[in-house]
Amino acid sequence: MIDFTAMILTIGPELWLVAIALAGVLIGATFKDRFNSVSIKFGAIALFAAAAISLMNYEGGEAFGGLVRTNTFVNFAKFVSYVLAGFALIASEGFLKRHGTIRYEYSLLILLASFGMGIILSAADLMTLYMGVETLSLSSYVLAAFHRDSTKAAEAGLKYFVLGALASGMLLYGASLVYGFSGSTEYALIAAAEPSIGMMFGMVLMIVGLAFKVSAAPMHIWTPDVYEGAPTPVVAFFASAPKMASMVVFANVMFTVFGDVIDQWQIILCIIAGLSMIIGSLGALTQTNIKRLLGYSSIANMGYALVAVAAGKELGAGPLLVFMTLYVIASLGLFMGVLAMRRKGGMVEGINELGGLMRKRPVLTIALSILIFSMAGLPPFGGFFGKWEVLTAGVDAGLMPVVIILVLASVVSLGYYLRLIKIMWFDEPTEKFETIDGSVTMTVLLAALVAGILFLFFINALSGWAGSAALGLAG
Amino acid sequence: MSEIERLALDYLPVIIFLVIGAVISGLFIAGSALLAPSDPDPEKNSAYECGFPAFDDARMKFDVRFYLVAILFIIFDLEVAFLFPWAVSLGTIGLVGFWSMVGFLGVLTIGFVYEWRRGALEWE
Amino acid sequence: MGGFPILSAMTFLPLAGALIIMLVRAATAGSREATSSDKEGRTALMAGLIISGATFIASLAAFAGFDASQSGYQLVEQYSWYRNISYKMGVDGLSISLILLTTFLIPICLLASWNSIHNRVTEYVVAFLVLETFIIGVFTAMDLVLFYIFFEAGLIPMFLVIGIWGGKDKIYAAFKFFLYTLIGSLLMLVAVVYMYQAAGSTDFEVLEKYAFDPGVQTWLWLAFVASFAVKLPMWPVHTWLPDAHVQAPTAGSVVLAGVLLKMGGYGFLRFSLPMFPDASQLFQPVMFALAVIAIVYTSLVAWRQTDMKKLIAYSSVAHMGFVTLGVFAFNEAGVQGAIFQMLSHGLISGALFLIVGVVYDRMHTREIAAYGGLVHRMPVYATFFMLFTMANVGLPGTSGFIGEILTMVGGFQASTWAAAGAALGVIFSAVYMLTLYRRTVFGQMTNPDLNSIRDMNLIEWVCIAPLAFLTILFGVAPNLIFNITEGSALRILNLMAGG
Amino acid sequence: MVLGQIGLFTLVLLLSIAFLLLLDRKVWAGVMMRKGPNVVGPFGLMQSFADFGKFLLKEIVIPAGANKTVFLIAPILTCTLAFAAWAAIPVAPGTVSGTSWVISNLNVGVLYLFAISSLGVYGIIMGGWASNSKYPFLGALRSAAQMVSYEVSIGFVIVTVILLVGSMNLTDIVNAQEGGIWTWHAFSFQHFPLIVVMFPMFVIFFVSALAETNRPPFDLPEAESELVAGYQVEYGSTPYLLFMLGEYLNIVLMCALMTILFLGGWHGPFSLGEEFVRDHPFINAFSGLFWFMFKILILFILFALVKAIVPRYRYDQLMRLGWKIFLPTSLVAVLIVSGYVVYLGVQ
Amino acid sequence: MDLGLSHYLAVSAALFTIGVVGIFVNRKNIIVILMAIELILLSVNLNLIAFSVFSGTIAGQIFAMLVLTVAAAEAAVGLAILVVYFRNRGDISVENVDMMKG
Repeated sequence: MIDFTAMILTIGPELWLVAIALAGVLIGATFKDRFNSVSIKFGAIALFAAAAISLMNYEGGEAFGGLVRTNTFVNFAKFVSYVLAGFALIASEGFLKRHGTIRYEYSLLILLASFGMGIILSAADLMTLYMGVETLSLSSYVLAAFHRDSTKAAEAGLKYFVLGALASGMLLYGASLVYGFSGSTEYALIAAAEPSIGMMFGMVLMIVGLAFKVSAAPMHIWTPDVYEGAPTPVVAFFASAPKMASMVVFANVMFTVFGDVIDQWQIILCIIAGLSMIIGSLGALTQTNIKRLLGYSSIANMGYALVAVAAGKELGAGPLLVFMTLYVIASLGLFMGVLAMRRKGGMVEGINELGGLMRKRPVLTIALSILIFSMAGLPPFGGFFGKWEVLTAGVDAGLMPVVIILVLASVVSLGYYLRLIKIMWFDEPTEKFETIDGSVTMTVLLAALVAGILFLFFINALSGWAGSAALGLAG
Repeated sequence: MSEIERLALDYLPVIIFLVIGAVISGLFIAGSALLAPSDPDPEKNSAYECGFPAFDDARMKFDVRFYLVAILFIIFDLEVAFLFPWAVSLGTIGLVGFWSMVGFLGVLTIGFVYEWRRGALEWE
Repeated sequence: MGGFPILSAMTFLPLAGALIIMLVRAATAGSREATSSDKEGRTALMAGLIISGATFIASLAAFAGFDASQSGYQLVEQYSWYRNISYKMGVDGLSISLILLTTFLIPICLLASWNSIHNRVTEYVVAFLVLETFIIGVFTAMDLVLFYIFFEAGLIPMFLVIGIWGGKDKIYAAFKFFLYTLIGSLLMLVAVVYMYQAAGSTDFEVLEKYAFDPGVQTWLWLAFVASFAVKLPMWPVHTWLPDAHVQAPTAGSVVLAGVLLKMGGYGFLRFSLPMFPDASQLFQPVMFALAVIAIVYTSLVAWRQTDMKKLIAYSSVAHMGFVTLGVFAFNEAGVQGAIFQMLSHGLISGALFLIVGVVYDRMHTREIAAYGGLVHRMPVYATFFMLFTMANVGLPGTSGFIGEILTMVGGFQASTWAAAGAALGVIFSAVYMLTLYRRTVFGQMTNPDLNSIRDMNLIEWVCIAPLAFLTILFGVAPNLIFNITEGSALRILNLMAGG
Repeated sequence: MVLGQIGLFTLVLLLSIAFLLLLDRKVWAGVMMRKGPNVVGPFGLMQSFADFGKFLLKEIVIPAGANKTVFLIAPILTCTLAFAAWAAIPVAPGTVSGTSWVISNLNVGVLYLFAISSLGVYGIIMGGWASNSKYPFLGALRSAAQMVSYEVSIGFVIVTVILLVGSMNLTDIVNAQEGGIWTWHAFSFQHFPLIVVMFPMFVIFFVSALAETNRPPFDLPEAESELVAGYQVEYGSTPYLLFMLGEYLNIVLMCALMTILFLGGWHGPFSLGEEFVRDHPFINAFSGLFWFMFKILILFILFALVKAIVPRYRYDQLMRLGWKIFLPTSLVAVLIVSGYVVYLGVQ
Repeated sequence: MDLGLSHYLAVSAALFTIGVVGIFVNRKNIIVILMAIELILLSVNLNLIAFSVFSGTIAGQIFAMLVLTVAAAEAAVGLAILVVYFRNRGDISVENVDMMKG
């Protein structure tokens, strides 16, 4: 007989999320526009609750006859992703209200995307993985085009969709080959199967598909466009929670399914990582749109994270969690900063519009600066330790060439991070800034506090959690 | 003869039937083309528009509701595609299968209710 | 161990002060319209002075607890922090003397800004206090990662100081400063990671005893030197320094020349020699060559300068060449001389920048050609200027003499040619410094604007007099310093010899 | 052998259509108290053949600007698919017990029919689009929307039957209804309370079949007053004939499907008894064929009567009926029947 | 002729390639891209079912069903976005999708 309690606990957060999302659909269908504003809080509370639930069965378990299996590694990522998704949701209310696009569908889509994240994280079978990926992607496509009347948003959604569909097609084709040559879709059984050429071929295709989801080169081309075109709160969401989830899933697949053939994929991942770092950091240098710039920066950062993945399960799993946690928090905070760039007549996204922010909003500016420096990996802020962990893993695994690229890319990346700092601190303000939503400021401050300062002192705790979470992979 | 080939053989008559159908249809048209006079002129060939010359391109924009119906159809038709194998094997999969599908249809129903309330099913 | 964590207290006192200033400002933000921004700035500067003064006192207290007769690290504090990396602080003679220099200079810097900084004063004070914490942290850290964090973090406030309160091309200069130093230190980061992996710890004391494979040492040495050479700065990676100095506000230049450059020398002594002795030996000729080039070449360049600050900046590069020379002589005279030279240069060049600042505040130009005959209007100023010019040239009786002569003695023992080249540099330095002095202080007052120029006021007096006093004091009684630093200098040489 | 069977089957099918067409017109005329076609042959029996000859001799007019290939392929496709669907229809019991007379006894027969009928939309869309004329285009769109809307309900209805039988093979479905009129799925007396569900399902299927084949009262696509002849406006000669042929083939197919799914297929209203069937397989087979054709005929006449009697729906009413009434109803029916099946262990 | 697994795989690979090439080479209409995507999914389904039949495991067929469903959802979302795009831009030719560059 199946142990239903254990099963329900294992996929508890996802069950909860999907139940809440469906309830939201019904509530929305009943109350229509009266639900719009409430739905944001409704969704955020649900996400925080999901985060809490994911801690309830932190050790993990198995459900649906092996289709779903969780461990501490993925639960850690789940927790972080849900919390970030919650913050991304809360902070978007003001923006949506001003643009007159506050609809309850927005928070429901975020909930469903988060549900997709949970599913890919919990997946222990290619089918579950695929379904999760699609749940996440489909919600994301719609979110990207959520501003229906904006040409840019529509184009962003379209590009995201076309390339995303191509990527999931590749992922799927790879999965079908892996299934065919190993005879099973279950992670554990694939891992146990005899490796063959066909399987390796499938693996490469899967890597390509997953690389898209984390926006690593050469599947990165969508990132700048989508980041620029999609509504800012949506991008803040994209750049945080799903990044975390996708990257951890990438690692999970590589470690769990193809853990034994690491020498086959290590070099591939190194190349992807190197390319991402180079393209990301060079691409960002010439950008004038801040969202685009952050898009490139995220490509580069995914390159760093992939170094940890390439280092393998024993060396890379813990550092990956540390790096990603710090990165996504900072990333969320920075996009909130973009939300703060508001002048008369709506949003502005040119980098120069940040000019003189220091004069007008010193506290916010300091918080943003901390985040930028943290993301640049500059001590004494928390982000430094993320990079430190990745570097340690890379050096340990003997991936010196890619480590060197990492360092060089960091140098180049400072060029644009510093440009942001320069504009905020040194330049003269051009126009008055309007008031900024409390929730946005709060998120920025919180992110800066957590990623920048708090983890400076408690990095050992974070690293310890991540390390012990990574141990869950072995089982 | 392998399993798959026997399976394929089941469909051979279907193919033949298709071909025969196509041939007959083709013959009809060919017959007409051969037997009937062919004397086109611009007036005869112009598209029908209540006697007026055509105002603009016929392939104009059309109502988005047609698109909505098409999308709804895709979704529901697939649900049906899911239901077919489930219906056949319900005796084997028993209660678990039944309640799984109830859950599935429940989700589907919620979506349906949403569409209904949002007015996707209204035509006028 | 045990007892009051005086080092941590001293290190983080300025940071805490900075936070308090920020909080107070945030709290009074509402009533800001009422009080004039000038008044607010004075209050902030006053608070900054008090805090940095307190830090100076704290460093004196730490010094009081320091036993100069012991060679190892003292006042050690250690808490586990992150994996094998611990929060470990301690001082030896080398670092305590540099700390004293820092805590001594910072209040002077703030005081010197009293009349020259008018906008965003609160931020200015905060930046300096934060900077002070990071500088002290660099010298007190006994863990490589902790050191690295302080080392890099110092860039950020300095970057802001140059970028916000600097001169015309401040942004260019700030970027150049930041990127040059950062590229170097990122290479160091890789080396740090590697050492962490190899030795399993980043504790100085562990690393000093860990024998790295000679082949590996070469790479690690290069990575470290990449960072310190930029910081010091050595020829040919010195080009950021003139730009940074010219554009930085007076106080920024003082800190930059007085303290930040010393981090490079400190790094050589703390890491390159004890941890990579084989590689240091291997690269000795190269370092000598670079040092001599720095001394001779930059002296010549300094001669051709028309901007006072730039001239002093190039002279700094030349003087830091002596430090390199002394450090890589690998003997007691050389190392002691290098340490002494660092301290003395901290005082002298700091004072010189202040001297330039005095006239700059009045005339708003640093062109040498714009001055002349200052002695007529500013006799006191001329006297101080004379003193520091002499000290910079290395006249006996000033601290500059001791530092230069000792490093050259050390260098002579290691390589005659190098010492000979350095001696040439001493002559050149006399040439450019005296030229500067002659053209600005003596001669005719050609510029009519100078007619109304006033002599040094009280604040400038208070800033410069202590520096003058110390310059002469150490020049007359160098043992005051040697007694402190001898133990650590010998220890470093001992470690290098494989003890 | 197979070829011969197919040939014979096709021939019979075509001939039947010829007469059913006439029947359709006769019924319509009868309701209107007219005589209908009565000139060609006795009682007008040869009317359809005369029409065929007429079509054959008409010029194929291809409108200017039309996409010629697509324009001609559309009717061929419609007609071919309508033919092909018949390949899976079992018409009579086989001489060996448990078999049947069918061209291809597919184990997923229902699915096959479902797929083929879905494809039918393509012919209409292609025809409407290729004509490069507004009326056909709009007619095609309407027609497509209407067909797909009702296809969903048809799907759910079919699922209820599959649930009761546990097979998608049409022969199995027919054989599951052996034993007299009360075992037919439309009445389902063996599953006593289910008649409440199954008979409405039969009705829904019937109505949906009307909509699916664009028959009145759902002939909106060709609502004469609005859209002239819908997607066929620009068609004449044999291409038009093919559309027509396809349409009638589909109508008869729907009748056959209803017979198989709900009315016991070839089984008569009273069981012949097991012994009789075993001893006289041929008599059984031919009586089966008779019953099958008889039921189709009845249903066809029903189709024709509806055309004559019921007024045309408005388009919004049509969509409303499909999506808001039939779909939820059939969905609920699926749940009820499946619950019944699971809890009473019917399969 | 023996119909082996490799034949199916070859067809599937060809379909997949056509799909991918179709996305990149197509310069005219976005709808064509959507069709190319469907082609890719179809090739996957062919693969899955062929593997399923030849290896005697049922997973591939279930997977194919899931892919079918998702393909439909994907098409729905994709078309919806395309409609939104068309409403904003008034045409759907590929070369005009270039508002954002760099």
